[in-house]
Amino acid sequence: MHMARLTLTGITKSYGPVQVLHGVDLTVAKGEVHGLLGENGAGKSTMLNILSGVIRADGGSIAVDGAPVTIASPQGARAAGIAMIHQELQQVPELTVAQNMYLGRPLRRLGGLIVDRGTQEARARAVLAQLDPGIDPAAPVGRLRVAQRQIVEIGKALLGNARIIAMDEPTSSLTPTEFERLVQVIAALTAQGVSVIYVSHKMDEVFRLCQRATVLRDGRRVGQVDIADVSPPQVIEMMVGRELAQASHRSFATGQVMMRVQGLTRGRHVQDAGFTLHRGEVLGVAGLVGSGRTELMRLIAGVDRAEAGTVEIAGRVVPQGVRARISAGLGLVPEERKREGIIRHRPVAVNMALPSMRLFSRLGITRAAHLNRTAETVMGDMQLRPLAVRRAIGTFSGGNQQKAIIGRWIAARAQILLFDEPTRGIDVGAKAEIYALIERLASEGHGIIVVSSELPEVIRLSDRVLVMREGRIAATLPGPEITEANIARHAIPATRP
Amino acid sequence: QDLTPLNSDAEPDRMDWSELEARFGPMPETPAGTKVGGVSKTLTNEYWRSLGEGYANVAKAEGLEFVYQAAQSEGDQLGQLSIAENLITQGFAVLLFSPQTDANLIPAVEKAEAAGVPILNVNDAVIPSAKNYVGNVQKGNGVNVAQWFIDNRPDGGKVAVIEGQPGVYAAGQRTAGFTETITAAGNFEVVASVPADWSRELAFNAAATILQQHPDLIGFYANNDGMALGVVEAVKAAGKAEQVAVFGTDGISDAYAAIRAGDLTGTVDSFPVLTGEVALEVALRLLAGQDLPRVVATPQALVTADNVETFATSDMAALRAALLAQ
Amino acid sequence: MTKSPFRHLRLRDAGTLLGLLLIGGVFAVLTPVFLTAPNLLNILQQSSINACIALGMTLVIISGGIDLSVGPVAALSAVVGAALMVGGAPIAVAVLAALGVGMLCGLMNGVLITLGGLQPFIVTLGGLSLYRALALIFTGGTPIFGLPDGFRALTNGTLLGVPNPVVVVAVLALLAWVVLNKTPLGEYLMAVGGNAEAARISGVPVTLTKLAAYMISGALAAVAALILLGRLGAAEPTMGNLWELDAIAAAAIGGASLMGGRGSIIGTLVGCIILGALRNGLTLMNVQAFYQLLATGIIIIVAMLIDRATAGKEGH
Amino acid sequence: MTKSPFRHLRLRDAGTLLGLLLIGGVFAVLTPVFLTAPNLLNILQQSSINACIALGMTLVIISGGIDLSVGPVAALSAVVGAALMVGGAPIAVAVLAALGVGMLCGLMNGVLITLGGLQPFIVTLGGLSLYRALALIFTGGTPIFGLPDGFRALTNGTLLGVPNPVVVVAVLALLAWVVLNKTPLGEYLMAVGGNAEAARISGVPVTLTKLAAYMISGALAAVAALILLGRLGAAEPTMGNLWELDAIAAAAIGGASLMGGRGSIIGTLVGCIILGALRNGLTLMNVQAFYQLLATGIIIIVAMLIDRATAGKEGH
Ligand SMILES: Nc1ncnc2c1ncn2[C@@H]1O[C@H](COP(=O)(O)OP(=O)(O)OP(=O)(O)O)[C@@H](O)[C@H]1O
Ligand SMILES: Nc1ncnc2c1ncn2[C@@H]1O[C@H](COP(=O)(O)OP(=O)(O)OP(=O)(O)O)[C@@H](O)[C@H]1O
Ligand SMILES: [Mg+2]
Ligand SMILES: [Mg+2]
Repeated sequence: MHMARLTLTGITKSYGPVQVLHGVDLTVAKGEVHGLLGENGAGKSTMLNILSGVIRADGGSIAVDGAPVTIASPQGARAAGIAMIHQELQQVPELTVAQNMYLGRPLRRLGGLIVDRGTQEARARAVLAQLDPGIDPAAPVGRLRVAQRQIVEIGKALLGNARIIAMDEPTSSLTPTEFERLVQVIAALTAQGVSVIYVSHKMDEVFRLCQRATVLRDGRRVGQVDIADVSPPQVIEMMVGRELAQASHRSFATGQVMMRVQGLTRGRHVQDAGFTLHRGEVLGVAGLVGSGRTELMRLIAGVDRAEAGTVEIAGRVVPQGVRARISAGLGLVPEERKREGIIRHRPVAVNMALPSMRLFSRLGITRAAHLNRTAETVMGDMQLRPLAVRRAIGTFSGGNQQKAIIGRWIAARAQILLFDEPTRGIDVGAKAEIYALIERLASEGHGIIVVSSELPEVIRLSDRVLVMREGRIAATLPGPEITEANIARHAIPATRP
Repeated sequence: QDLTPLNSDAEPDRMDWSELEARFGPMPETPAGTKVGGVSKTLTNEYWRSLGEGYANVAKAEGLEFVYQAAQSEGDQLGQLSIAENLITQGFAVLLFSPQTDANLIPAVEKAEAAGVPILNVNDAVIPSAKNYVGNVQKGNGVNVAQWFIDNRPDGGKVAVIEGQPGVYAAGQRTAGFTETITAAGNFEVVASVPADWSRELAFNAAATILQQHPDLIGFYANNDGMALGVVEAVKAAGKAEQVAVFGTDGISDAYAAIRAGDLTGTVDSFPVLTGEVALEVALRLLAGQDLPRVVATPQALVTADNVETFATSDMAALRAALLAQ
Repeated sequence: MTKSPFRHLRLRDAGTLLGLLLIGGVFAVLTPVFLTAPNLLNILQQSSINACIALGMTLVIISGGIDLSVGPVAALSAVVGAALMVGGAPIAVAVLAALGVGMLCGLMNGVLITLGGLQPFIVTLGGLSLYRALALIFTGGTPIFGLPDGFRALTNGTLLGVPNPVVVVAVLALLAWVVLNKTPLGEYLMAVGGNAEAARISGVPVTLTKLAAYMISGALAAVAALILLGRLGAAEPTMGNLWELDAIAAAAIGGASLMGGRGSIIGTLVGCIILGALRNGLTLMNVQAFYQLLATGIIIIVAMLIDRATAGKEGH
Repeated sequence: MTKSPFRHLRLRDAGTLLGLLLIGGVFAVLTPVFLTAPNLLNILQQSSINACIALGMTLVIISGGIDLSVGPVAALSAVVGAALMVGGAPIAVAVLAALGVGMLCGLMNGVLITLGGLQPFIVTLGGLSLYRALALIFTGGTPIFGLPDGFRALTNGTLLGVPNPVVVVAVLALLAWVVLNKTPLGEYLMAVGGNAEAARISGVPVTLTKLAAYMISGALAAVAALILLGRLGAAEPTMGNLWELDAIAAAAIGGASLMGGRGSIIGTLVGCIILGALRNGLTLMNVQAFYQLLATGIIIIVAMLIDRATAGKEGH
């Protein structure tokens, strides 16, 4: 290898008394895709945020192409040729796709006074065409679906001719097809000498894309590996410090109907959806982005109002509305954790207890001790790290936030759990824990629906799979028929619009 | 002990300020260094600053220690109550209150009574339980202006009223005095009577709108001078300065200037500096044990171009003489 | 077991308290009367009405809203209650009616905000005119005098030397503290203000929670009105002018975030006392009205800066 | 190429316009003078001051803030400008000084909000007292009279029959529209108000953007002050009382979200005209004071409900 494109040396960072990075080194070569791996909370995002000027390191140095640089702001990072795709979507919903892509550095005309929207949109369209030609650069970004918004974020990083692009879980809501397009884009970039730092919890992606990887654990560098020389289990062992057992699908499904959904409809998004869910069953829901899976979950959970159709639980039609559905034993783990899931400033325990405050209060008074004890039990079970249930949830890593939201429904003793992309942004260790948890819940007689864009996950977990296409349930695949090919065949529309 | 609730405009136990000396003799001696205090509505309005000036004149002449405080803004009722209460504990011999509303200083009055500090209600809002009141007849302001129209515009015509803040005692009384008197004359019609909340800008806007609708209007009566000056500008902007007579109330210095300039037809001056002097004199007489009537009415006069120079004097002695000669 | 949520509360409130101590210290040095027991009681008594309003305001602000209509709601409750008493109704009936009027106004605000989907600022701005107009129309603009002595005795009495209004507000503050920190409703208020969408998906009764906040605010406005009614012995339709600004200032000084989700009862109380002490101290020093206004503006900003500097240590 | 952002804008503004047409229609039926050309010009002229303030307020609100201090800032600018003119300074100098004062006040608000990290509501609430106090102290509380005729002619003239203030505000509105919709600053304002964190991470100069918003608001307050100065011929230190509420109401009626990120110049202008038409119509009908207050409250809420009903169709 030639001179390193990027060298970070001895990076340290503390939040108050908590040190989250302990002198981490990272070296990325020119034209390399370099993986940055670690469990939730290992410090990956913190490293990249320091690199991209969003936060300041307490110590350490950064060099680009051998020359030391000081990165004090996002503009500084950009000037040093560094672009970043953030883990959480960082967009202004009211502005257009192109405006968001050029946010903070608009193209100008008329002596710099006026934003050159025409050119911005043309260039944005050109970049997006490689990833998803269906995105209209003039549409407000708030109108796009999560996956499209993530593609917009990727497009934004590609705009500025950066020498180094840091990608923090860029594919957390992308489908395999979109991932393939991203692979091609990255290949073209590296061919031009651009270096990519790639953060992902998906091992197959890392092994597909990266040449080398740096592994972090608890804010310390555990080591650097050449991907060609290692196997996924070895890397995982480095990340978690122990070996993870691989498990295969186990079924606990019974013949007893728990929930019957009939004719559920809302506009074009979901049309005439009907199915049954059995006690102990895990029902997967697959489909392309925008096929209406999220909307179906929201209709069942009562978050959105259905125009037609019924949800029947234990033989009784449950009226619309979240509260009615929750009382009937339903619980939704939503897709957008930050926007729909957490109350940032409140402790984990309270976030967990929200739907079940009745269980945690007596005579109108909250039983704080009981609540905290339950939270510690439930969250301890789910390996919340750190196990500090009275700390504000906003200070936890994304994976740990997700655990708290799942814990919410366990504490509420929901009988039917709807998981919408339950492992998005969650590390391998936690993922295995969540799979085990889903199986445990099924074995205890819960009914479970899992929406996921990761086919291996759907296949690994499901007893049956619904495939959605353009708002309709296109197929119901029983156990033996659950294969990637079958799912893809039903998911893709005959003629794409 | 049980007093009937005070109505300053109608109280039978009253006298005019001009008779003070004749009926009760010259000012009694007050021990030098006696502490007296005034709590007034606001200092953002010249009227209340002038009242304080009147207090200060007497305080200085008599060698008293004098404190004058006001709320931070007009309408700050609780703020004024706090100020009044805070002063009571400070060892004042007498306090002069000009309350924001009829009721907002009642607790302070009661506290003062308990502490043995006599209270004098000076002008504007009327504390029903006040033992003594000094001030002008609010209704009289409006009556004076209406009388001018009846005398000077014998053919009658359309007139309009620009009111102060809805619900304020002085605004209601002034409007009622004007409207009742002029309507009784028969040939006048009050075509509009709308609030402008003591604001010059809102008065301007209201007057412009009214002139639009009633191009043949012959006069405006505004509940205070600030609003009247706004009306004047609207009348000038509409090119109707000749046709429309504009009257204010209070007699602030800007109103005098506008009368001299021929912009404002007139104002009802209630001579705040003189009122202040009379008020503190009354307070000191009460301190000395004189048994004055419950209400002492202070002077008030319609000021127009005809008599503006007579009243535009800062020499209080001359002013007293002029008023007494009326 | 870590105690961080508690430490969090204490640190924020400590910042506000520090502000109070600073202001108190300055006045104590400048005017000897300031620190005497009667004057301190005086400050508490004068702050009690604002505190009563500010308690409700704090809950509303925590729920992500704002209530600009508290003053006129107080006026409307006062005139209705007073009219009943003067008309011969038993005191208890009149008090309940006043509270009912306050809660009804709060309900109306809440319904427009939740079911109507309007912004709280603009709904209660409309209410500011609407309720004031109703109070004026109800009374024809004139105050209602002649309240029964039995009623006035309630607010003018003392308990162990402490004026009853202070006692009442202290009890209400304790209740508000319990509601906010120890009941499901408190959690719901913070959840709704912190992230309404997440709260809704978690099954929090968002509409009811907001309605409760505005109704509590309305009821507390009525309580403030009753306290003042007793003290004044008269109900004025113009009562409550500018109360909303004082209450919001107190809540903000006490650490409430106008974005919702955060606020503290203790902080708000301290905020009220800061404002009361300020007014008291400036009067004692015989500061002229314009300079009092100046000092008020400066102190509000400085208090916020102190609070902010303390809060900064928490890493917010 | 779809035009969705435009359609979006138009639909919102259409809702506000519908509200205006409804109110206008009612008044046109009730009083014949309402729809005459001079009266309509009159409404525009009377709305121009509020419109001027509301333009700045809209930008501040879009940036996620609020400016309660506009009235006192206007007063301070007015008295400084007037004092200079009366003292013999050239008109241009006085006008620039007034604008400078407005921008300085805005800068101070902005600095406390950005660098001080304080909440806009509370900073400008402090400013509300502070700047008012300065204006009162500067003048001793007395209005300043005797402005040169040359200056007054500027605001009292007409251009092609349209009063100059209306022309000035129309030009300013056009500028504000261009700034908001066509310039980087406009994008930054939307970004900062829509998602401050995303804006910061993307390198939007968040601090400068907010400073700009508050300084523009201050400058426009000064312009409004100058217009009023010319019309009334006097600079009052009490000028601008409650202007902030009118301006916020206009912006909100026009579709601005007090949570930031959304607002429309056209909507705000229509909102101002709604409020102006309301006041004008009620005066023409000689509605009694208390009922004017009642009508104002009801109309604000009804206008918002109409707006909301129209906006609802967009699926927001
Ligand atoms: N603002 C903050 N205040 C306190 N602690 C923080 C803050 N931000 C991050 N942390 C902590 O820093 C540690 C590292 O977080 P970081 O987001 O870098 O993890 P990560 O490796 O990106 O995890 P994930 O895979 O879940 O995204 C975590 O323990 C997290 O709780
Ligand atoms: N807020 C919204 N406004 C307009 N259309 C929406 C909105 N939310 C969803 N849709 C539309 O509803 C349809 C179904 O979207 P949904 O999010 O349910 O799909 P999904 O399969 O879950 O995809 P994703 O992986 O993006 O979550 C899509 O066509 C989408 O464009
Ligand atoms: Mg991360
Ligand atoms: Mg989805």
